[in-house]
Amino acid sequence: MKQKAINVLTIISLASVTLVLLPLFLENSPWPLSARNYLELHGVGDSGAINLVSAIYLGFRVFDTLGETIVLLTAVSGTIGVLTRAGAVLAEGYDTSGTPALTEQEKKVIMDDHTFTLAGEKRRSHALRTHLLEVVTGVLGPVVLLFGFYLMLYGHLSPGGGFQGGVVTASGIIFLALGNRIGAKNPLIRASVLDRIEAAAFLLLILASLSGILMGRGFFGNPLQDVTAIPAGYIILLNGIIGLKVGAGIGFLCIAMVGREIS
Amino acid sequence: MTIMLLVLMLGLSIFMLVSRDLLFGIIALSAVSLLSALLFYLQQAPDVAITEAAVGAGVSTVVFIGIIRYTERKDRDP
Amino acid sequence: MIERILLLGMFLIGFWGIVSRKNLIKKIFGLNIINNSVVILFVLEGSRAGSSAPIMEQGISNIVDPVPQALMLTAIVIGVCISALALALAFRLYKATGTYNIQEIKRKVHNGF
Amino acid sequence: MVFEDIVFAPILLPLLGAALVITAKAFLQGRPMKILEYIGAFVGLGLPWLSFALTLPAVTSGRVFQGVIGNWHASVGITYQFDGLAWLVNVLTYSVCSAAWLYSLGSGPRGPAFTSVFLILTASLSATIMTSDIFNLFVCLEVVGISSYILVASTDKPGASLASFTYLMISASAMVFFLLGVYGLYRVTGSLSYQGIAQGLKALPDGGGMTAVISLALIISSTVIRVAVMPFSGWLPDAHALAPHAVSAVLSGVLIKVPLFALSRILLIMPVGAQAGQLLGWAGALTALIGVILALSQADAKRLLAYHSVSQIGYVVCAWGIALYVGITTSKGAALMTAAFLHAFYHALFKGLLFLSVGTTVDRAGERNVYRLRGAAAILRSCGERIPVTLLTYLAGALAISAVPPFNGFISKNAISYALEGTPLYYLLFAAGIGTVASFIKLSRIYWPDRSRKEIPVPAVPVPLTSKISQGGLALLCLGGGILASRIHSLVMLLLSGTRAEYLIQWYSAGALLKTGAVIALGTGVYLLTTTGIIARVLKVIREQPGDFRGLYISFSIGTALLAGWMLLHL
Repeated sequence: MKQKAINVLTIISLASVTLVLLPLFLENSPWPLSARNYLELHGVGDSGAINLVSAIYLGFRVFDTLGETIVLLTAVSGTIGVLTRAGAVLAEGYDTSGTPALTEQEKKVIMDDHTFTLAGEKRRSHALRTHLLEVVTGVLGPVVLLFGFYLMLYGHLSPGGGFQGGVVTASGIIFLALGNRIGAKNPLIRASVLDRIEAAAFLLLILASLSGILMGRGFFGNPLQDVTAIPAGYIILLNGIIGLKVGAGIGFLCIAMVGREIS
Repeated sequence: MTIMLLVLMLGLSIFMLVSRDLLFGIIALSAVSLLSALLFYLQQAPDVAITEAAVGAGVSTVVFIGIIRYTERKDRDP
Repeated sequence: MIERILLLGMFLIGFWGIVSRKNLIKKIFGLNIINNSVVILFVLEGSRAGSSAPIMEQGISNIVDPVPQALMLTAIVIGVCISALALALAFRLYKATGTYNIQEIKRKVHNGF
Repeated sequence: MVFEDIVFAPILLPLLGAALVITAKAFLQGRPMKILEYIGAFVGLGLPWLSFALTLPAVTSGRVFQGVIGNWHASVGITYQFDGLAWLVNVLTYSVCSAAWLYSLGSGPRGPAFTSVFLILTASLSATIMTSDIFNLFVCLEVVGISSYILVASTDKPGASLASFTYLMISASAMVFFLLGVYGLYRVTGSLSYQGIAQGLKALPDGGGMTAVISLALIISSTVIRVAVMPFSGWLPDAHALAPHAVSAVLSGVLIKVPLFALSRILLIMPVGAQAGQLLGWAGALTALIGVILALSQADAKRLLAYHSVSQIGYVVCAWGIALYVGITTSKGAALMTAAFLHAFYHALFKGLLFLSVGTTVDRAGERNVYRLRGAAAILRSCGERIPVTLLTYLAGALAISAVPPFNGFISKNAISYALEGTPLYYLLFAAGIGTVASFIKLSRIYWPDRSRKEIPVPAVPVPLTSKISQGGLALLCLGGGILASRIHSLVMLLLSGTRAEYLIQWYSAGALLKTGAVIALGTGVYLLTTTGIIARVLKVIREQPGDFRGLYISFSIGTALLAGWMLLHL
C-alpha cells in the first residue's frame, strides 16, 4: 500500500517536471546573435586567440574558469579525504588528508620510496591485465604526455586548451603508472610529486590572477600587455598553468582510485 | 544523424538505469559520453568534443570503475 | 524539434532514475544523464546560429555561437567533479553499511545512533 | 594598483590563503607547515577586514563599484557589482567564518586540508554575492556547494556521509535545473549579465513569454534549495546536525543566507520577480511556524538547532520576499529589506554561537539527547571552566533567539514585526516566536542541575581556549547588536536602500517590552503543554517521521511547478 502511494507521488513529480520543462525545451525562437556577432568581429582582436572558445574560456570569462579549477581542486582533495577516512582503496602514499593516520616517519618512508604500482604478483588473480597492456601503456605514456602538452600550448590556435591538455596529460600519467614495473621509479607518478605540482600550479594561478591588480590592469587584467609581442601571451600562460594543475590533479585522483586496497 | 545518435543515447541511458550489472552501466555511460563527443564534433564544437571525450569517457569511467572495483558489481534491487 | 523531444526524454529518464532507483550508483548515473542532456541541448541549440566551428582561421565566417560551448566546458567539468565526490561518499556509505540500497543505508545509519 | 580593485579582496585573499595552505601541505611538514597554515588563514580571514574598513566610506556614500572582470566588453565578459548589500553580506560571512575557524582550531576538524576548503568556501561566498552574471552565479554556487559537501562529510560518522550525499544529490540536481534556466534566459535574450537579461526581456514584445518566466522559476527554486525554505528544506536538518560544530555554525549562519541575497539582485530587476517574492514571503512565514513546531519535537540537541535554522530563515525570507513585492525603493520595502538583512546577520551571530556552545557542551557530556542530558553546567565545571563561559554564551544565544532584550534577536525580530504589522504574516511570525521560546526552554533544560546524579562519569576534557574566545566574541557581538541597535539599523538601511531611516523605531518602548513579556509567558505555557502526555506523544510521532530521499525530489519538483505556475499567472 505504502509502496503504491509513493509511486503515485513519483509520477506526479515526473509530470510536474515535464510540465515545467516542456515549454523550455520546445522554445523555438531564433538563437540570439548579439554575442556571436560581437565575437566574430572583435573576438580575435580583443584577446589574441584564434580559437574563440579558448578566448572566452581564458579571456572573457576567465573568472568562471578559476571557479571551475577550484571545484576540481576541492573535489580531488575532498574525494581523497573521504576515501581515506572510509578505510581506503588508495594506493600507498596517497593519504594526504589533514588527519594523518600514519606517523610522520612512516609517511616519509612511503612518500619517498613507494610509487604507485599494479605490477606482477600484487594484482588480484582475476584482474584484467596482461603484459601487452604493460608494454603498450609504458611506451604510449610519453607520447600521450607530449600530445597533452601540445594541446595545452596550442589551445589558443586550435581546439584544445589548458583543461583538455591537462586531462590528456593526466591520462598519460595514468599510462605511465599502468606500465610501471616494480622497482621502476618515474617521478611523475609519485603522489608527493603530483601533489606538489598541483599545489604550486594553484598558487601560480592565483598569483597570475592577482598580477593584473598589481599592474593596475584590474582583476584578471592582462599583465603582459606591454611586455610581450604575442597578443595571446596571457592566455598561453594561463593555459600552461591550468594544464599543469588539472593534469596533476586528475592524474592524482585517477591513480589513487585504481590503486590497491590497503586494509 | 543527430537524431540517430540521440536515440542511441536515450536507449543507453535507459539501459544504464535498469541493468542489473553496474559495470555494464558504467560502460554504457562512457558510450553515451563518446557518442555525445561525436555529436559535438558534428555540431561544430570541437573543444567541447575533446573535453567530453577526455573527461566524460575517460576520467569519469576510471573513477566509477575505481569505486565499484572494491565494492560490488551487482545491483541487488529490482 | 525531434532532437529536443528526445533530450527532454533523456532528462526525464535521468530524473526518474535519481528519484526512484534505490541504488546509490544508479542515482549518480541519473545525475550524469540529466547533466549530459542539458549540455547537449545547450550546444546543439547554440550551433544553429552558424555553420562553422568558432576557430577564426583565414576565410572563416558564419561561425556558430562560441559562448554556449565555453559555458558547457565548465559545466561538464563541474559535473564530473560532483559525481566523483558523490561516488566517494557512496563508497564510504558502502564500507559503513555493506550495501548501496538507500533505504537500507538509511535504516542502518539511523539505528547506529 | 587601482583603488577599485580592493573590492576583490574578499574573494582573492582567501583564495591566496588557501593556495598558501595547500602549498604548505604539499611542500612542508610539521611545524613550518602549521605556521604557514596559520599565515594562510590570517591572510584569508583577517586581511579582508582591512578592505571592508577601506571600502566603508565609499559604500556609505552610495558608490557602487561595478564593471567587467578583466575589463572586457560587457556583452561577453563577467560583470560584477560591489555595493552596500555586498559589503554587508561580506561582513556577515567573515564575522561568522572567522569565529568558526578559530573554534575549529580547538575542537573541530583540523589540519591544512580542512583550512583550505574552509577558505575556499569563504571566498566563494563572497563571489556569490558580488557577481552579477548568471552563469558565474552558477559556478559560484557550485563551489559553495562542493566545499560544503566536503565540510559536512569531514567527520567519521556514517550519518554525516549520508547527510552529505543527500545534500549533494539534491543540490547538484537543482543546479542542473539552474543550468536549464541559464539556457532559457540566454536563448531568449542572448545575454548572461543580470542587467543584459533584464534589458533584453524588456525589449521583447511579450517580456520573454513563458520561456523566460519558467527559466526564472527554475533559477529561483534551485537557488532557494540552498536557502531551505519549506518545501525545499528536507536536506538541511541532517546536514546541519551531523556536521562538525564549527561547520554547522557556518552552514547555518552564513551558507543559507548568501544565496538568498544574491537572488534578490536578480529578482529586483526581472519582470515577475516581485510576485515571486510575494509567494516566497508567504512560504517563509509558513516555514517559520512549521519549522519551530518541528524543532519543538526534536530530541537531538543539534537537530533542534538545525530546525531552528529552518524556522529563522523563514523569518528572513518572509521579510525579504514581501520587501521585493512592495518594492525596495518604497519606505516599507526598505524597512523590510533592512529588517530581513538585520535578522539574517543577527541570526548568523546567535545561531553560530548556539551551535558552538551547544557543541562544546554535548562533546563534554557525551550525550546529545535533550531528554536525557541533564546537569551539563556541572559537567562543564568539571572540565575546568571556572568562569562558565560556555553556559553564559549559550544563554546569550538562547536569549537572543528568543528575542529577549537587550540581545540582538529582540531588535531584528521587532524590526520585522514592526514592518509587517497588520498583515496575516505578522500573526504567523508571532506564533513562531512563541514556539521559539518554548523550544529553547526545552533545550536549556540540559543545563539544569541534576539532583539524582552526584558523580560525573565522563572524562574531563578541558574546553580549549580558542573555543572560549570565539564563543565569547560572538556573544559580545550579540549583546552589542542589541545595545547599538539604532546605529546599526540606520547604517544597514543606508547601505541597502540609500536612504537614511525615515522613521526611528523606539526599540525599547513599553509596547515592545510588553509584547516580549507576553511571548515569553505564552512560550512557557506552550512548553508546559508539551510536557503533558498527549502532546508529548504527538511530538514523538512527528519526530519519528522518516525523512525520505525521494520526498526531497518530489517536493522540489512540485514546488518548482507551483512557483512557475504562480509566476505565469502574474505574467
